[in-house]
Amino acid sequence: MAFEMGEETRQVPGTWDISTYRYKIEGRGLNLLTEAMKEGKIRGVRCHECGTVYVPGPTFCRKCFIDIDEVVEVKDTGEVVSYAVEMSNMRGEPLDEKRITAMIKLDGSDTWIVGTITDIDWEDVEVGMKVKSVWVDEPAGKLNDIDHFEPL
Amino acid sequence: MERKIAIVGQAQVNSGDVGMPRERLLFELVKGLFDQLGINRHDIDNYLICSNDFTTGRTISNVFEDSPIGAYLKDETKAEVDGVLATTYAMIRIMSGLYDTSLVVSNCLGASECRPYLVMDYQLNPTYDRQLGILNELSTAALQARCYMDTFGMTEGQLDETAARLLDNAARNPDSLPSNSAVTPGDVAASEYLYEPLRQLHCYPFTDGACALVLASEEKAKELTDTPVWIKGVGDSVETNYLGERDLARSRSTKLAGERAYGMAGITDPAGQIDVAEVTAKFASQEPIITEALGLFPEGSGGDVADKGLANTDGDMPVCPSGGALGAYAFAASGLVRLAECFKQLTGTAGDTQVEGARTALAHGQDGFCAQHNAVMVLSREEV
Amino acid sequence: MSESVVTNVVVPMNFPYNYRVGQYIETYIRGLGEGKILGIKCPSCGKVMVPPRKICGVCDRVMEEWVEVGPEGTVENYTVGHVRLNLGEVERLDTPVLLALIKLDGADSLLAGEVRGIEPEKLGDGLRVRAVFKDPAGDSLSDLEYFEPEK
Amino acid sequence: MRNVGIIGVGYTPVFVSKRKDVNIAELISEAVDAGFRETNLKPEDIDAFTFGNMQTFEGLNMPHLWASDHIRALDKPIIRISTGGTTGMSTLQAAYYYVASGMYDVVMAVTWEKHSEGDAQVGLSGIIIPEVIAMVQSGMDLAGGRGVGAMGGGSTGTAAYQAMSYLHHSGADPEHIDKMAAMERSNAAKNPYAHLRKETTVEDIQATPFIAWPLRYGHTCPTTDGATVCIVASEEKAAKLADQVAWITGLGACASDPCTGNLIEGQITDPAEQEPCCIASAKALEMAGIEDPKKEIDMCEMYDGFAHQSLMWLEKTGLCEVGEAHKLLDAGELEIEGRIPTNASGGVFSTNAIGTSAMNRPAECALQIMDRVEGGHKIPKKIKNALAHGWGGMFQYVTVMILSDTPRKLYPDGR
Repeated sequence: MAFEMGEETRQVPGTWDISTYRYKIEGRGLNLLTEAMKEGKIRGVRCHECGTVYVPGPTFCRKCFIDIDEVVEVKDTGEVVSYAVEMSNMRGEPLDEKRITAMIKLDGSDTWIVGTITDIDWEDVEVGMKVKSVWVDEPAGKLNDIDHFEPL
Repeated sequence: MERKIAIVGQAQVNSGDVGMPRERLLFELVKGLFDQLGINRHDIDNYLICSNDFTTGRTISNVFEDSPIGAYLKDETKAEVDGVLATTYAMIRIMSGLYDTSLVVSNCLGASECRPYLVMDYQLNPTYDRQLGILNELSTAALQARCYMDTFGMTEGQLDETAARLLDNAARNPDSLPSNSAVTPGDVAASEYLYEPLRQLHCYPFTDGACALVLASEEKAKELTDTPVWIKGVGDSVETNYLGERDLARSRSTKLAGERAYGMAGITDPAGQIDVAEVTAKFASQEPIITEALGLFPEGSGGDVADKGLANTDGDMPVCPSGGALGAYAFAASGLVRLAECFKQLTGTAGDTQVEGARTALAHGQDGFCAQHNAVMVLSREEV
Repeated sequence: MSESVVTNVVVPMNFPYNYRVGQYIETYIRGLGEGKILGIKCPSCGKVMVPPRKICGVCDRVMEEWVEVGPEGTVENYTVGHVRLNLGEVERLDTPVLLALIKLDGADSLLAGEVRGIEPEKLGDGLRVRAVFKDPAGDSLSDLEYFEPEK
Repeated sequence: MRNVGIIGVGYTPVFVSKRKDVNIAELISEAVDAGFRETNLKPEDIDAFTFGNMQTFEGLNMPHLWASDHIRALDKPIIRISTGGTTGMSTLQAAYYYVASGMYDVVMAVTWEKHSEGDAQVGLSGIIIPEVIAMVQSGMDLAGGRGVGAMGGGSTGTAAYQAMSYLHHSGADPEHIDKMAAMERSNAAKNPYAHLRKETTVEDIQATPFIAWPLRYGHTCPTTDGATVCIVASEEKAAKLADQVAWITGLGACASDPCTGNLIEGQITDPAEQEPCCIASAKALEMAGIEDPKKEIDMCEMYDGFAHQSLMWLEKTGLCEVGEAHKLLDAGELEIEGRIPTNASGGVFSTNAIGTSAMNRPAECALQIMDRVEGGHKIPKKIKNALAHGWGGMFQYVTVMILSDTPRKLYPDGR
């Protein structure tokens, strides 16, 4: 092309300092979930109008646009909605061990969560596959109380 | 205008700390407005979010705002500008004939979540002004104040009177921040200097605020309410970004924005035809500059207006009976609040801030340093 | 009514940016290093603007003619700052800082600058000032360090 | 309501990874100048401006205020639109409404991005960092990524999930993604305004490593510096200002919930489901009076940050049946000479200055309709109707526009 770029000019710095924000995040659904996980259970919120079950549970139903607060327990088994196999890190270097992570729709819920799947060769994972949660020995009310998922 | 558009409802929250996440705040605000109008989210066919990534502290700030305002699987877009201009865009979308109803929502947690002065720093030209660090929200406002006061002989005492009037108005407005009702010009004068001539009480307070309006076409508006407020004229205009090339004592862009809006609305004598004005003066010193550019007062009359109480709620030309931006100021939401306050005035629901017999109102919003970009909307109870 | 639970989150991060200044500010900064303040002249309205930029938006013209302005000029607007903003937070100053908009001799626009070496109450419109350059020059915008009253 | 058409497109002279010679305002002014040159208009002919970009990518709040002199917007109305990846088309849609409403006659839509001044990855992560931190406070294991505490998806994030879900539901093979990537890169090689301009084979793509199965490095888009403007006008004005107008005959936009997985609140949406795309496209097609998009749409420009996406969008916009897009690809129908040329320009996949990305889609359609394409990616057949698509947010926004060579027939009620 005829266009020639002009002479390079200097750079001057700038910043967007997000440490200056005091973010307020809705914690209700997460608290409900982590409290349940202490008991080895998974709980979300059900919309009493359309029946949609959200895990973690929001304070309102985005379909019906109403307040919702009916706490429901869902199963710790589920179905793979989709998955990916991580093969390199953020810098593009290959990972020593490939990691399978998946979007999993827990039985009884209408939403999906993300989890790792082990005990299966990555080439054998399939969308629609049934999986079950494998919990840590002593759940402490943390999101990683479910250590991973395995084929059912 | 080919299609008549009205504002049919408003809801607003202004607080020193709203104490809930943004998503919940928006849900309660919009749900409340829908309930008030007896509609649900499917009755709105066009959603417009007016928010800013730097006040929200995240990229694509509307990502988490759609569901809370009812826009799940709906036509939604975002204008990152002042609320008066965003509402203009919502109006234009209905005017196109493709929609009948529009919801405009804005929020900014300027008291509890972000730092408003820092948010303004991110607006500075990064290759020059931001590197030098001399100009900021307060120093530019002070230079503008000084320019007006020197040019037209307004005294600091008269500036204090202007601020005191606004703060006193705000104290009567339950939608404003709770403030000291006994604010006198003396109290203002006793507050500390920031950049001279501006003192603390001349400046907008940090506010958590959110506001929502529902707009509708003529047919829909009449279905939804007995008291639609018609949009008669709109206008906006931007001027140069280079502060050293602007006449800070006057607002060229406000004047042009006003002329556009007046032309549409058939206003030939603003001071005579407009019953109440809600302008966005982030600093008390901006009020005379903006109202004069809008032709509500003669040029340079800021001192006189303050002395004679001409802008009082019961004065010749009531300005900001709500308390304006000195009563509460939450960036983009603030422009919507100005419109909401006009809506209250024209529907006779402004309570202790009511201007008797108000039929025509003007709302003004601004963006940028020293109000570089201004938007004006003329509203009326009269359909024709 | 559903109850909200507020989780407060602070994110200890800042995002870095590097802005290319473009040919106009580049030339301006190089000029400062030589003790010169360079303005740019619009071929249409003839106005000389500092800081310089590519386009005169009023005339729709690309500006190419460089003009040396100052270093003396006249204060046209000013403020005495009793605070400074540090990441958006107001910090009170023990010694006020004096800011002015200065019309440099030969320029049509006003340049914002700090004024030193004068009592705050003596700062006023019409005051003649002169640019003071950093010595040695540091190859940045702050090579024009401040203004002081003309002697 | 009035008919509205694109009468001119202006690009920066090049789209490249780093424009080291100009600052942001100067970069934008180049596209504005090109827009004026293309249309022989002057600033006084423009009634209003719309303006868009992704502000956190450059750390600039309300950059239209800084740029107002450089884009010749002084004393004019201007509105800033920002909707993530869809920003470009949202900005053009705003210009459309401004004219369709009767408010203004000629409007310039300005979009840009100068990625080299910031870090797109950082900017994008800025969407959900507070939520991630809240998750970490609740025991999410960022480093190990265990159990429900996994962020998932690798460094391509949800795109890998989307690709996998798409492959499963469409019956396409991962090799189809390679093939699509090679085709689009090769199209870009013919387009002088594309960023990555290299004739590329399927083998070239397959030589790049996987980031997260099924996505490879060769499936991802670049980051680009560039700016684009589109000038739109009312029917009356357009007829006087351009020989051939690209009429905007249909438009749609739709939002869904953000695909953030287990962050804070459960998400309904499967990232490959893209219901907003179906809704927005159906609306735009109906408005344009198109009954059989498979036959009546002559070309399309899809927003494809990742190479699998154009195939998915073809199915979601209704330009082919579910499971059919990869067969069209195999049959050569998506190529420049094919039945439904898809991203003849090379797409976002080859040129990605984000603010412009969703505007370059309708802009490319307009150039084809107006017969003003520079370069070898000119589609040989006559284009009567084209579909342009934009995508953004957290996988949740879709905009669609139909462009045609003749103005739209208004509905009987005047709409």
